[in-house]
This record gives sequence, structure tokens and C-alpha cells, in this order.
Amino acid sequence: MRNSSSILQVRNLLKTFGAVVAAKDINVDISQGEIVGIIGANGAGKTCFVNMVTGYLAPTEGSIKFEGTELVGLGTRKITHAGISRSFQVSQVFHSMTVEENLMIALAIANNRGADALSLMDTPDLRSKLDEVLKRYRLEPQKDATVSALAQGVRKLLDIAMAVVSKPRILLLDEPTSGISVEEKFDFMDIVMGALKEDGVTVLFVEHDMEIVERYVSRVLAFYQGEIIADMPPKDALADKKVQEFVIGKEHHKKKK
Amino acid sequence: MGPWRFLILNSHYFLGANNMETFLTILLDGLQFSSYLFIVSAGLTIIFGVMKILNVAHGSFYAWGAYTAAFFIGKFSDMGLPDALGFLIILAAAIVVGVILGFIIEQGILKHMYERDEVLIVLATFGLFLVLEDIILIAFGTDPYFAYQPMALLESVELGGITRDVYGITLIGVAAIVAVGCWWLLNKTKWGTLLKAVIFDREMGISMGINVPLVYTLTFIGGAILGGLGGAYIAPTISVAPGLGTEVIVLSFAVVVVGGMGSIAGAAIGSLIIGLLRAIAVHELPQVELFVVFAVMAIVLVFRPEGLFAPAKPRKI
Amino acid sequence: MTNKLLKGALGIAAVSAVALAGGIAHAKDTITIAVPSFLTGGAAGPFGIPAMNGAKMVTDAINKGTLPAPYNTKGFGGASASLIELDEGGGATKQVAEYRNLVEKRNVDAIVGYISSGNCQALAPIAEELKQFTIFATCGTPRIFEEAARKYVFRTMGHATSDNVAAAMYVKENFPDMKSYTGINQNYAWGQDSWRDFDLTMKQIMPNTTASDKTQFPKIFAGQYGSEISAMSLDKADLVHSSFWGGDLEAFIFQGAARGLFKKKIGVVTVGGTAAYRLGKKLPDGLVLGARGPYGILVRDRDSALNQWFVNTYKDIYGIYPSGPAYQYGQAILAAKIAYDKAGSDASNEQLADALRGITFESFSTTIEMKLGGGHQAATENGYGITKYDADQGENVVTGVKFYPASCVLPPDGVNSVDWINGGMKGAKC
Amino acid sequence: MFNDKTAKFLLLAALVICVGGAFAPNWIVNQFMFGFSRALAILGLMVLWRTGLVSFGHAFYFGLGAYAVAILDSKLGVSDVFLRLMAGAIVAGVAGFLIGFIMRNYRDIFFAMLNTAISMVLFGIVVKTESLGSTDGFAISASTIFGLSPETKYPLFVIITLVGLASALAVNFYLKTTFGKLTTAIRDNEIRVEYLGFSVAHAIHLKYTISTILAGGAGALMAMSLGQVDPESMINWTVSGELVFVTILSGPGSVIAPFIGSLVFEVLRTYAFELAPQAWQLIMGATFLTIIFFLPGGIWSLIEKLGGKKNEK
Repeated sequence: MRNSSSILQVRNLLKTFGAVVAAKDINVDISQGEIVGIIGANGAGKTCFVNMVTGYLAPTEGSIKFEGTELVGLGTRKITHAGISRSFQVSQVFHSMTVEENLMIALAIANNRGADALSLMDTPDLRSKLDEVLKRYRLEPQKDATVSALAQGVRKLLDIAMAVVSKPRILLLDEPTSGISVEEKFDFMDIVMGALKEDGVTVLFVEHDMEIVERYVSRVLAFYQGEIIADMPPKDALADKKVQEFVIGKEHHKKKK
Repeated sequence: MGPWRFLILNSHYFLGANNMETFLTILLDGLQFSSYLFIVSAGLTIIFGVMKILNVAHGSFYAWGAYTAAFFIGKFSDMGLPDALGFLIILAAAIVVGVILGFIIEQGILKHMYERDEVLIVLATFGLFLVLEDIILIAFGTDPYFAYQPMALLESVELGGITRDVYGITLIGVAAIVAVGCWWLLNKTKWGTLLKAVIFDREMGISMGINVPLVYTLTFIGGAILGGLGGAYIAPTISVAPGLGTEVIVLSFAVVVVGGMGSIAGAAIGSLIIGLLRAIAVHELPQVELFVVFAVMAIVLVFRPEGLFAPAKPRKI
Repeated sequence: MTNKLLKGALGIAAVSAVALAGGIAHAKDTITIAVPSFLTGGAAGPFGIPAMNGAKMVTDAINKGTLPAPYNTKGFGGASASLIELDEGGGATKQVAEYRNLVEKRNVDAIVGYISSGNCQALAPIAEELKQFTIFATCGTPRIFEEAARKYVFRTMGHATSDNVAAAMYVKENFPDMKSYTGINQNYAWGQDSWRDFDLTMKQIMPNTTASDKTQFPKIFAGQYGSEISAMSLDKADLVHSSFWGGDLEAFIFQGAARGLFKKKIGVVTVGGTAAYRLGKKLPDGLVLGARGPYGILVRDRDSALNQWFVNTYKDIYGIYPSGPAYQYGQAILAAKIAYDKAGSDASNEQLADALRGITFESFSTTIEMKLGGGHQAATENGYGITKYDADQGENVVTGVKFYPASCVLPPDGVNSVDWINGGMKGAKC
Repeated sequence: MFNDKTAKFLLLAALVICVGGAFAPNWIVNQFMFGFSRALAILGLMVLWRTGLVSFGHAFYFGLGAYAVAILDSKLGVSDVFLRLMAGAIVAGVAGFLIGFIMRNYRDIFFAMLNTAISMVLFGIVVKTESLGSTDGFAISASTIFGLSPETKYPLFVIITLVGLASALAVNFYLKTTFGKLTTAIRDNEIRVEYLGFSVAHAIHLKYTISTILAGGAGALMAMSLGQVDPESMINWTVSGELVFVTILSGPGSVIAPFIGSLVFEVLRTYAFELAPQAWQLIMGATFLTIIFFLPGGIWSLIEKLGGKKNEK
């Protein structure tokens, strides 16, 4: 019965930690090629949602179907293999290695699994792929720099680039712009979204910054206390009462602190 | 409750042996060995708990304690001083060794490593162990020392048909004192609360304005004193000869691993389990005496890596 | 005219003799002897150091030519020897590596020493492989010459079998109504062989005694025997056999005495000699004490010139009476001298081996017949006594000392000691 | 796999050493045999070390390898050098593979400790079992090569050198594969590796097994070159410490490092023991501390510094 274009179906998702309810009857359909923004105050259940979709957390109840296959119960690895990939709020990269090495490993893992993993990693074919990625994410200048020496923004780019090399169908970005200066944030997102559009990747990203949301997403999921209180285009969402009260209000409030 | 459950679980076996003397002997042997293990391991586990350092050189504290005690007990009795002084010497030796070695090692070497990899620090202490082992040779020579005076002084008693040396029994008392002392220090003093804060989370400790470097130095010295005390108190019952630190260190590793690294209560339970097991082995199945200890250690690590009595650890992921 | 001929003949003889002598005179004037012994660990003080002292003392005397007759010639085949002292500790494997270094890197002429049976057992095949003339001084396991015929390896004292057969015989004579026995021995060749030989001999000569089923074999150099001691105190046996030596023995005696073990049971210590001198009044009275042969306290009063020289010189230099290890290393060095004197200081390893093989010589305290193991293993008398603290002298003495001739406590050549004992010790002449 | 600098150097060095060995005095040949035998184990520990894992119990596999040779020799009279080597490597490798299922879930101190525990269990069994030689261990009869029993140690020395060469080349290749590259990566960030779709557990399991095979081979070769095994110098925890010591001394920089490191260690120990029989441990310990403090990259980092300058020109 699933409508033809929907590739991710989330049904009655529930996650509780003891008494705490982190997610409650979440029902979403994501269609191929959508760019979805996930907003909500801290602790509203955004990252929890991302973690459940990517298999880092097992839901207490409910089902997550990706192109008809049930994801609940699969580990992060299986889900990555299935074609769902993610970036992290705090970039998860190999800090003592260079940008190039980071991407090489990501590429290698994406390209040769199983027994192939025992063949040489550094092949011309992979090199060309590498250069492509470096170009796309404007990382050539830093390619020989050790990650720990890089600026937040570059690390975030690398983090996302590494998530994408496995050519996922769906990509979840957890607060891509957090820790990136106001000046840089748009250039940064242009690079990322530009690259992702080319591959026609379906993107869900958690975001606090409403300007970013307005500018890049086609649809907004607003979380409040583990529930989705709004699922609509950004314009309507930002105008929506509940959203303003429970999400943006909080956001502005938070910004003042 | 571990030890008692352990004993009850095995009581059928003791009664099966159906021999009160055997039971009493095994119990006493086990308790004595446990006590000795506990005194040494307590120091090791405190150091680990607070500083996250698994100190291989702890075996050397033990050896230095034993040597210092034995050396001066011998000297004093040659000078014709009353043998009762031996007990004072034992205490003094432990403190002197702990303070001097502990201070030098912590300030001279470990202090400069706290930012390095945990395992690397273990290796550094292994290097220290090698060095200290030979300094003993140079300082005390190769001749074994005998400090039998305190043991001779207390003579021996008849207990339910078996002869025990009183000194060995006092060992149990000393262990009890150490245990209660540590418990009191940790739970009933301001120091203890600070210590527990640091144990739980170093950063938190710093943010609470605790002088962590000082805590570290004092902890290490404290642990070293206990290590020294273990050696000093056992000295009168053994021939104090080179290399006696080597076996102790792995034994006390086993103890703290079984009990849970960083936990005093754990060390107590670990010592009891291992001490009693070994005593049973020696009496009933001498061949397995050596490896039973490490078998337990391995099994615990496999099924309960954090030990039977691990302290709460903050999860940081 | 025949006279002339005779003179001529004599002349030639004389010339050739001189030439010959000259030839010998041109031989090496220094040799290096490596003397491994325990310089570290619990065995060093009671065993390794006295052993090394004995070796040094005898070597000096030989270099100076001050040994009593018939050994009062200077040097080893005329050459004066310098000793390389090295530590025997660290395990057999380390010793094997060190031995190779001695031979191949440091090019020593002879190797004389070794206390641990473990080391001797490991080194015998290496010595044969490297064709290196080697005299084992103290180590005791019989296996060394029973496992294989040796060409370059010698041992100048009796082995474990004689210690334990003699011990059993002494027990039989002095404690005839003894019912059962147990033992505590180290868990390596020496301890295992000692217990085996004692146990088997007891079964032969005191068939109505029984062995305990819980004999203890703690790790060598363990140093702590609390549990083992209480296990034995519980044992019904009324005799405890131990081949402990060095620091282990002293620790065991202390810990056992404190627990009244030796009040309850007869203690038989086959290597007790060293403790007798070192422990003073801490040594319990009534121990059956051996010294692995006619050495140390057992022979202190033998008034042969050689023995008196040994005892007095040692006491002058080191301030104490020589214990067994000192004698054993001393006589091993003496054996080296004899070999060199016969074969010449430039002799090859083969010549040295030939010179020592099968000979009989007077050592400091006893006569040594190299008649076992194809002339490579010494046979000597072996004896025991009972300890007693002599308050007015302030030292330990042994009473009721009895010696058994070699032919009584050792198998004939070519017979494996276990088979010999099990076979009722055929051919034993006591 | 021969077309990179390391491989070329290894081949050349092996050639030189084999030829040189024919003219070198015996004791030097011995040093090389002991050094290269141990280097095999170090090679494996280096792979773990790069992954951030330090085993304080690899004497277990080293000992298994050595005792495999000893048992084959004393019970079955197997003397062929290759059979002995295979036996040692396989026994240790199988044990390592099985234990690996547990080990792959452990990190840091726990990894180190669990290995110690397991090795001490074996130590306890061997020391207490007379049929396993207890404290004495076994003497190992001279090895034969295809039924021939060589007069000198030279053939064995050549074999050890070639085995070392082969292992070094193999590990060198392995480190260039995707699996092999997942060393520093795993040390840096396991979560990312998992999210990239690769099983950290599998990667570690493989590395662990490799290290145990190498340790077993090392033990076997060591047993053959020494002609003796005993628990104190093959299985006790101090031996594990020694192996780690040499690993740090060598440095993780290159597969060449373990061979240089072990050689330095052998020579250091020989002379330390010769010059200061009572203080040789002190010398070793002090060296160890110095390395940890002032030369975290081990001897190799020194060589790189010196060599680096040349390469720039």
C-alpha cells in the first residue's frame, strides 16, 4: 500500500528510557529526493529519532521500513549497507589521520567489503574517486592536513563527505551547521546540499537554525517531547502556532542565554 | 557477601571431607593468604581507582617493604633491642618505603604521563619494576634476610587440635584494620568524599575545585604504603630474597580484576575468593594450586569484565 | 763401546725429553674458567656465594701452588687460571643462551659449576653439541648421565640417588618403628627425582611403611610454605622428607618450626648442611640432616691434610666454616686441575675429557671415583647425622653421623638408578 | 607487492644478512637467530599496537609455539624444521582464533589483563605438570631440514631470516589492504568505522589472530634456535612484558622496525648481562623508560629522522 515514491516509512515509533519517553507514536513517510528538516528544542527527540533510524538505538516499539525492508533490529552496519548513512553533531572522523586518509578509508570500505577488504586499498580507481570527492567538497587544499589540526567547519565537511561516499539513498545530517560561524554557514550548506542534490540523495537533517531550515528544506518535521507536532512545508511550519510556541520560541529563548 | 556465599556453597565439600581439622586449617590458611593478598591489593586498587594507573611497580613496593623491615628487624635484634620493636619497625618500614618511593615515582615519572595512554603508563611502571628489582639487589645484596623475631615472639597456639603461629593469625587482624580504615577514610571523612568525586569523574573533581594533583600524589603514596605494609608484615614469615615481588604483582592483579578494579570492597572479596580457593587447592589438589587463581581471573574477565564488585563508572560515549 | 751406545741412547733420550719438556713449556700460561653459580635469588646467599667462594679459594691456591700435596704444583698444567663468575639464575633457557655466549663469544677454556639440576639437564646436550669440556659441580639429578652417554660433560659429586638411598637407610636404622612418611620437594627435576628415589627406597627397605598421598611439590623459589606446612601437619605421616635447598630450605625450616611441624614429625632434609651453619639456634634439634655427601658440617673434623687446609683456609678468608657447596665447587676446580695437569694446559676439550674420564682422586673431604656414567659421573660415600644445638659452643652440631660407601648407595655403572632401586638394589655393598 | 621501498629494502637486507651470516662468528649468528625469531612476535604486536591494543599476555602464544615444538620433539620425535614451525604457528593461531572471539570485545587495560590472565593459566598448568616438564621444560633436539641434519647453525639461521622476510613482506602487504588500514582508524574512532559499514570486531579479530600466529611461529623458532624451552622464560608474564618492551623499543613505524628492535634488544641484553650480571634488569628497565619518555616512536623514529634527511635530496 505504500505510495510508490516513499522510500522510508516510520510507523508508531516508541522509545522509552525507563520512565522517560524519548519518542512517541512517530509516523512519517519520506519520499525519494525529499529534503526534510527536523527541528525541535533540545531533548525534543530529534537525535533520538536519527539514532533509531540508523540503528544506533533500538526502538521500544514500532517499525522503520526502508524500501520495504524492516530496519528495526539491524545494526548500524547493516543499515549502512542497506543505503542509509549519517553525519554527526560532533564530527566523528579519524583525528590522527589526514583528510585524504580519512576519505580513502571511507571509500575503500564503501567499495570493497568482505574478502575484497584483503586487497590493496590504494588503487588508481579509488584515487580518481577520491579526487572527485575532494573536489566536490572543496577539500583539496586541506587534503594532506591532519584532521586534529583542522577547523570545525572543515571537519564537518569531511564528516559529511565520509558519510556520502558509500552512495547512500538516504542521508541523515545531525546539526550540520552547529559549531560553524554565521558567516560561513551558508557557503558550507551550499557546498553540502549542492553535492547531495547531484546524487539525488534523500536528506533528513536536524537543525536549530531556522534560516538554514527555511532556505534548504522542502518539508519540516517539528519534534516536541518525543512527538511530531508538525509535518508541513517550512513556510507553514514556521508560521504554525504550536511550532512557534514549543520550538522556535524555545529556540529564541535559548539564543538569548 | 561473596565469601560467605562461597563458603556455604562449598560447605558440603568441606563436610564431605568430614574433618573439622581440615576445614579449620583450610579456613585459616585461606584467610591468612587472603589477608596478605588484601593488604597488597588494596594499595593497588586504590591507585587504580583514583589515578587509573595499573601499577606493575606495586610488586616492588611490596619487595622494598619486606626488605626494609627484615633488614632493620635483624639489625635491631643484633643490637640486643627487644624483639617487640619488630612491630614498630614493620609499620615504620611500610611508611618510609611508601612515602619515599611513592613520592619519587609519582613526582619523578608518573606525573609527566597522566596525559598519555593508559596502557603506556602500565608499561612505564613495568620499566620501573625492572629498575627497582635490581636496585634492591644493589642495596640489600643477594643474601636472603630472616626477620623471624616477631613471629618467634608470639609463639604458636593449639586451635582445635592444630598448631598455628599467632603471628599468622594477627595478619588477619591487620587486614581487617586496613579494610575498616579504608572504608572509614572513604565514607566518613571529607577526604573520602573528595576522593570519591575524583574516582567517579576526574574532570568533575577538577571543576569542583579539588586539587587533583595533590590528591594523586597522596593517593599514590597511600597505595605505596599499603604495598610496603604487605611486604613488611609478611617479611617475618618468609625468607626475604630477591625476586619476591614478581609473583605478588600478578596475584594482586588477579585479586583486583576479580573484585573489580578500583574498589576496596572488591579487593576484599577478590582476596577472599582467591585466598580460599588457593588454600583448598593446596590441600586437596596441589597440582592446580598455581593456575586456579588465574583461571578465576580469566573467567571473571570473560563474564564480568568490570569485576564482581565494580564501582559505578560514568559512561562517556 | 756398548757403553758409548748406551750413553748415546741416554743422550738422545735426554735431548728428546728436554725437547718434549720444552714443548710443554711453550703451552698456554693462562686459561679462563667460567664458574656459573647463583649470584642472585634466594639460592645465592646459602648456596651460590659459598660455592663461588670455594671455587675462588681453590683456584687461587692452585695458581699459587699452595694446595697440600699431592696438588702442590703451580697452576692448571702450569697455566694460571682466571675465573669468569656469572649468575646461574633466570631459568634454563637463559642459561643455554649464556652458555653459548661463554663458548662461542667469550671463548672460555673450561666451564666448572652449576647448582641447579634444571640448568645441568638443559646444558648437558648443549655442551655435547659445542664439544665443550664442562664439569658440573653440584647439581644432582641422575638423569644427566642416565638419559644419554656424555663425552665432554662430567660431574664430580654423587647424584640424588645416593642422597636419598642413604637417607632412607639412615631412617631405617634410627627410626625403625616409623609408620608412614610424606614429603615436600620443589617441582623440578631435582625435587621430583629426590622424592622418587627416597620413596622407592623406602618401599624396598621398609616395606611396611606407607607414603602419604598428598605430597607437596611447590614451585622452586616460592619462599612461602604456610599452606603446604599445614597440609602436612594434618597428614598422619610421622616423617617429612625434603630435598629443599638454599633459601627455600631456610624459609621452610622457619615456617615449619613456628608451626611445630618438626616437633610432631621427623624432618629429613637431604641438603640441610648449609642451614646448619647459617640458622644457628633457629635450626630445630632432631632433624635428620644430610649435605649431599661428605661435605660441610658432616666432615668438619676429618683431619686429612687436604680437609684441614680447606676448612682452615676458608674460615680464615670468609670467617665461617665451609658448607657443602664450597666443598663441591672446590673439588670441581680441583678436578679441572687434575685434568689439565694430565693433558697439558693447551689440551683440547677431547684431551681434557680423556684425562678426567674414569679416574679416582683424593678430594678435600673424600675419595672421588669417576666410575659411573662411563667414567663421567662421580661416586662418593654419603652420610647423615642428627642436628643438635650446642649451647656452650653456640653452634649446631650433628650427632650420630653415619656414612655409607658409594657402592652401597649408588647403582653400578650402566644401571639406571630407578631400576636399581626397584630391583632391590642388587650388588649394593654396605 | 615487491614494488615499494620497504619491500625492496627487506629483500636486499635479507640477502646481505644471509651472505654475511656465512662469515660471521657463531655468537653473532646466534644473536640474529634469537633476535629475528622474537621479531616475528613483535611484528604481530606492532599490528595490535597500531590499533591501540597492547597485549600483556602474548607469551601465551609464544609459549604455545615453543612447547608445540618441545612436545612434538619429546613425544613424537619430530625434528623437521618446517613441521616444527608450522606446528607452532598453527597451534597458536588456532588458539588465538578461538580466544579472539572473546578478545575482540575488549579494549585497553581489560584487553591487556585478560591476555595476562590466560597466559598465566597456561603458566600455572605447565609449571605444575611433570609430563609437561614442569619448571625444567624440555631440551629440544637439533632441527633437521628435509631429513638432513646440518653440521652448523647456519642453515637454521638462513631459514629464520627467510621466514622473517616472508612474514615482514606479508604484514607489509596486509597493512596496505583495507583491513590493514583499519588500525589507526579503529584506534581513533570505532563508531565511525561501524557507521562506514565495517565491523570493528572482525577487524580486531583478524589482527589478533595474525598476531597469535606470528607469536606462535616466533616461539617455535626461538625454541629451535635455543634448543631449550622452560615456562619461566617462555610463558611467564615477564616474558609478555619483554615482548611489549621490544615492541615499544622498535616503534610502530615500519615492518622493518621489529627486526632492528629485537636485534638491539638481544645485543643490549647480552652486554648488560655480561657487564653487570646483577644489574642487567636495571639497564633494561631504564632503557625502556627512556624510550617511553623521549622516543615514543621507538628506534624506528630515529632511523626515519636520519634517513628522512637523505630522502629529501
